[in-house]
Amino acid sequence: MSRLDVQIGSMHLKTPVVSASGCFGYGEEYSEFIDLNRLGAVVVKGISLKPMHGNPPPRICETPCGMLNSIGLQNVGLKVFLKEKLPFLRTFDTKVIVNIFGNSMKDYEKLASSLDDAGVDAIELNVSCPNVRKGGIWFGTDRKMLGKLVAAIKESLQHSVLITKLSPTVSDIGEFAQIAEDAGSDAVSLINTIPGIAIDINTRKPKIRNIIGGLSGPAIKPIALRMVYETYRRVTIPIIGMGGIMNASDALEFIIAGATAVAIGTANFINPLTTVEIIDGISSFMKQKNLTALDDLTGSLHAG
Amino acid sequence: MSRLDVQIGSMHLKTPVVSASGCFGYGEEYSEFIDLNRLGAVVVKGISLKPMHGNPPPRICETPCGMLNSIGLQNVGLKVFLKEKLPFLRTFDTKVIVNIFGNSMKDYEKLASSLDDAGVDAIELNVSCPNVRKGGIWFGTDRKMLGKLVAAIKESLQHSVLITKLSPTVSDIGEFAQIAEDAGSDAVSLINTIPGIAIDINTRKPKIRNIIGGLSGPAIKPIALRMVYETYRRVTIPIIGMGGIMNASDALEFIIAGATAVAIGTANFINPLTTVEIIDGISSFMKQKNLTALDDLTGSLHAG
Amino acid sequence: MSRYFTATITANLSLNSRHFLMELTSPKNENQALPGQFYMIGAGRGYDPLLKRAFSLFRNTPDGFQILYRIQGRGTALMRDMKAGTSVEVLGPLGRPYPEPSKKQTSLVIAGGVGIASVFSLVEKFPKQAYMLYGARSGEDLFYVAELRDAARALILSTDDGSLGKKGTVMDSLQELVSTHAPLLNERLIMYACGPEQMLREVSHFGMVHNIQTYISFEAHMACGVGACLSCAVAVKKKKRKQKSYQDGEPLYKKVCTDGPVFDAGDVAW
Amino acid sequence: MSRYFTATITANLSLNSRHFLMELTSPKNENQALPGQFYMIGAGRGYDPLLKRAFSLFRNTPDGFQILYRIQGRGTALMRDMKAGTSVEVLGPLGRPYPEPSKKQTSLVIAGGVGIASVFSLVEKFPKQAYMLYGARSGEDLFYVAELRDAARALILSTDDGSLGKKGTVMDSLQELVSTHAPLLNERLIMYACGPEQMLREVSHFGMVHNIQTYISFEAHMACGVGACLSCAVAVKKKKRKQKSYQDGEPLYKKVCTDGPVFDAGDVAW
Ligand SMILES: Cc1cc2nc3c(=O)[nH]c(=O)nc-3n(C[C@H](O)[C@H](O)[C@H](O)COP(=O)(O)OP(=O)(O)OC[C@H]3O[C@@H](n4cnc5c(N)ncnc54)[C@H](O)[C@@H]3O)c2cc1C
Ligand SMILES: Cc1cc2nc3c(=O)[nH]c(=O)nc-3n(C[C@H](O)[C@H](O)[C@H](O)COP(=O)(O)OP(=O)(O)OC[C@H]3O[C@@H](n4cnc5c(N)ncnc54)[C@H](O)[C@@H]3O)c2cc1C
Ligand SMILES: Cc1cc2nc3c(=O)[nH]c(=O)nc-3n(C[C@H](O)[C@H](O)[C@H](O)COP(=O)(O)O)c2cc1C
Ligand SMILES: Cc1cc2nc3c(=O)[nH]c(=O)nc-3n(C[C@H](O)[C@H](O)[C@H](O)COP(=O)(O)O)c2cc1C
Ligand code: FES
Ligand code: FES
Repeated sequence: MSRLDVQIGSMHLKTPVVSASGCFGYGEEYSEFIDLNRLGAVVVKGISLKPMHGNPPPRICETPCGMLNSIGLQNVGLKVFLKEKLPFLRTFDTKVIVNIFGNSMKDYEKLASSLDDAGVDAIELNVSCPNVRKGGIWFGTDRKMLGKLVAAIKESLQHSVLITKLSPTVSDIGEFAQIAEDAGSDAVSLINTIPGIAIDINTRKPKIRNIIGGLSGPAIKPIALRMVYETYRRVTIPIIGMGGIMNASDALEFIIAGATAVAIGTANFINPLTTVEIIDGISSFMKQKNLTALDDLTGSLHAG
Repeated sequence: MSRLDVQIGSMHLKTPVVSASGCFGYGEEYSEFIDLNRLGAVVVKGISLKPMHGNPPPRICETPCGMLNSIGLQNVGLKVFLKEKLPFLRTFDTKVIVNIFGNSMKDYEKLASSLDDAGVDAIELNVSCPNVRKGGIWFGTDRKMLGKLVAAIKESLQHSVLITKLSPTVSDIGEFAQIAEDAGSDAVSLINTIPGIAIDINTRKPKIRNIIGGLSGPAIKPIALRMVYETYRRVTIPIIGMGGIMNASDALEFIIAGATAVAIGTANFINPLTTVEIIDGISSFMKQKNLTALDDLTGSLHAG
Repeated sequence: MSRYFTATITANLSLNSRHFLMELTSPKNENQALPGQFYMIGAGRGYDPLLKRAFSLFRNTPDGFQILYRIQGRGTALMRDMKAGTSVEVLGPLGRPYPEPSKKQTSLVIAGGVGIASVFSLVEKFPKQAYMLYGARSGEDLFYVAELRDAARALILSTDDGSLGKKGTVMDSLQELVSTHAPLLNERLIMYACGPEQMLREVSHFGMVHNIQTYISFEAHMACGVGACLSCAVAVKKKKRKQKSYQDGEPLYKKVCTDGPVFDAGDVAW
Repeated sequence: MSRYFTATITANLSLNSRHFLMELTSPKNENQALPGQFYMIGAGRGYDPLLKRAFSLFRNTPDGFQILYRIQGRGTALMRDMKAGTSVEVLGPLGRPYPEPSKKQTSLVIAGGVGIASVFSLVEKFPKQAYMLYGARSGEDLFYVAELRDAARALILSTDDGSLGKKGTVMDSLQELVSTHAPLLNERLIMYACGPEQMLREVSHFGMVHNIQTYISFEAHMACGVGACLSCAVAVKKKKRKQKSYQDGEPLYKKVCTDGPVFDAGDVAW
């Protein structure tokens, strides 16, 4: 029998497959299609202190093997999340990871400690959203600020596991992962979307109203895999890998490159059953290869 | 009548379409398929002082809407290039741009001044190749070294135009473009391939022997476009844009984002007629829109 | 029973060079779509094109449903080339249908171009009830006219080039209808519209001026179709009490995929 | 006349569940491919899959050519589903053909599995000349046996499971052939082989031991097919005088697409 459970800090996931933030709503939206109990965790859309309306449309456009999005972090805000969204997720036997976003260190601290108090299993620091100019993106590419932020949040948490979501727009992602690790992050997740543009040549307008959007989907998979590989060689904390994972084979590539768990984003839009199909696919792969635990696979790339 | 000619420093290109280095051999390989005279310039495979054998195979693999390559800069070396390859290119009425690569400042200087003496129209500094560890990549992501290198080469050139090819693995490409401009580069070209990985889950080996390869093709287009857009807002020197351009529409996106000329790489492999088809396509577009010169398009993105 | 399923294409007919009718199977016991609802269909093999495409229910069939689609870009061009027997992945039915007219209401149904796809089944569902105004560029872009004539209480066609029906837009027809049939405005009217955005805007304005309950079907670029990604935003008017927690001045958005595609015209912030 | 053209598929036949024969048109006046040359075929619509796939000339036809292909991954799976009438982009003929045997030479042609695709037309070109050794996993993977029997001087089949021909590999057959037909080794032999890498290695070794001129057809992942990208490297032995300008110890590479796919076995650095 092969075991699919993995450990992210003090958090135990029954399977290594979680949803990617912003691609799975608040869990409800996909609960009709799949059994949420099978997921290692549900990672919800980024939450801010106050509700946010998001960016004007068009917010997405399709690109070769990918899509750009600039949702602008539209979300219901902390209060409504705790009152209306969290209770639903709590009815499932799966972990809840809340992606948070702030404009200042204080925002992040308030968000983190409220969610910690509310007993969410983990907090994912979104310091890498390309769609809001101030705040987020700045922490994600500034070495000092990132360290300070992670340390402060870690300090403020009683129970929740801390995951830092890294920005891919740096020349050495391993370095940023290490900063997060040194500052006390229990895990890192990567990659967030990569900033991109598409242009309508007839109107000469950007296809996304906000001009720049974040690229996700299969197109970015090779880049994401490389960053997971580079990060694995630099840190000892677990990695949640994501970026263009469409099927079990893709997920296994991430695990072999060094990911302890994988997150599924854009693929949900194409096939809402992707997460559970990946769990089943990993399970058959392990049986077929006579592997008993995922640890045997994680980071097992033969790089000779 | 619409004019398709553009100016890159003191170099006049009759059309804004050039080949991308490494994707067009030394010109000969595609001369059977297209009339090289129609290209603005032929950009040849990166040349080093000594011939190089390149990396062990497998050197490429296909990825979603893209490919990874790790050729390892296999090339005939400066001497053979000057003796055997350049004379052929000189028989065409098109500019010759030589992409150069070195392990040290000295290598670059020697290459540049020999080629300048040989009368090549422009030199493209490859400071961003992801496939050779030492040398190149280091200049491309180190602010001080890049400035020093560009200034030194510029100093050594008598006739040839200097183009600096920027690395996409930085968090702010505009900054690097500005460093190149300040140091005297006549133009910048971008983007080079983005480092990526693919893994065979059955053998757990990287699909490319060298582990990391450079991602090219349509998958990277949104990222490349964004970088051209960012660069255009930072420098006044012309930009040669590239990354996933497959057809005239893609090329026009780059021009609207701020590129003065465009380079065609991976697309040649899919359709060897791509370059001339793009020239024709740009020409019809301009007629259809009643545009008389490409200048009217360059950087004309309505970003309101 | 799942709203994600593999459908088999049973027919893919050319209506003219740019418009096609595709018939697909849906699983037994699956809910049939209601007028105004839509499906998302996977047009590609491989990951390019990546996203599913949205198409309104055109008409239910015993074994599935039909869509009427126009060739727009890459996805629809690939769909055109699919032969009967091909399998495609489908998500749906999705979204909110048109609210049904009450017994006492008279429907005005307005379709511009391929907007017919969305309202056709609504007209058929309430035979001889609706005044139908249907316009397109030219006569060859007006489809299923005979069926509509049977289904509607009155069918008024119009074309930009005058090649079929009145020369002019559906809005011209609408103005003419109410001026020649003035008593119509005294009936309890309910208006439904699908078509280009400019037309929807004018219909909404017309509804407001004449105080007619008006429902319009919106389009937006979509990724998930189920409310999870927040791609498909449409700006709506704020209700005072809801506005508080948000920052002033920012628009409020609803999701076309789950709050729509049918919206009360009065709610949309044009 | 161009080596890049749009071909129409005129037939796409299933030989068994994993092997197919595709017949394509080529432009009039286009050069016909020679045995050992190959074509690159665009299998996708859109950009996924992106690269063209390489297939050996199986056989020339009056209006074009045939390829024999095995379902390997995504590209070949898409090809399998293409119907007659479909257009595909083709580059070719590419690469260097097998050097032809001289009048005085006796050919030994060895094919493993789908390697038959590459040597079939060579055997047909010199009727009753070649000793042909052809092996596969099982009998159902041996194709065009009747044609080969007609074309070859002798045809020796083998299968791993013994279901057709001798049980064993083509190498077993080869050993047996030369031991039972010892005089053969006194003829002026020329050997051609295409098949799995392990087989090619063994054939090369055999050729060296018995001092037979041996040509093998190689595979490598390719992007351009015309020598421009340097993707398709195969390590070859260095010639002394050429070695100078390169750094010591580094292998020397040739391009499968233009220097090959057929190589003199003695040149390959295994
Ligand atoms: C709720 C709804 C119902 C629809 N019903 C119909 C219908 O019944 N018949 C019909 O012909 N069309 C309908 N459309 C429009 C249809 O979805 C687009 O024409 C189609 O997506 C175009 O795809 P493409 O690949 O051909 O075009 P491309 O331009 O190549 O598509 C690129 C991307 O943009 C999106 N896109 C392009 N145009 C539109 C559009 N108008 N609306 C939304 N997304 C778009 C595509 O889905 C894709 O993600 C509907 C749209 C929506 C939102
Ligand atoms: C000169 C030459 C001649 C060939 N002749 C034939 C033939 O006649 N019949 C036949 O069935 N096969 C032949 N092959 C192999 C054939 O090219 C591959 O089976 C095919 O490319 C697999 O594509 P795929 O999309 O199904 O597989 P995938 O595994 O999905 O392909 C992924 C990528 O790897 C490449 N690739 C995978 N396997 C091979 C391989 N063995 N060789 C080269 N590239 C590969 C593909 O081209 C593609 O770029 C030949 C290869 C070469 C180089
Ligand atoms: C529509 C959309 C919305 C997203 N919203 C968020 C978000 O709120 N917070 C966050 O950290 N990442 C967000 N992401 C990024 C994803 O979580 C993920 O990092 C990225 O999409 C790469 O994975 P994928 O290729 O599987 O989608 C969003 C992505 C998409 C496509
Ligand atoms: C096979 C291959 C070889 C390349 N070799 C070089 C090179 O020698 N020097 C260089 O500056 N860029 C090289 N490049 C990068 C291209 O010039 C170009 O920057 C990149 O491929 C993006 O463009 P594309 O998507 O159109 O291919 C190479 C790219 C490929 C695919
Ligand atoms: S399409 Fe995803 S929320 Fe509407
Ligand atoms: S495939 Fe490009 S050089 Fe051989």
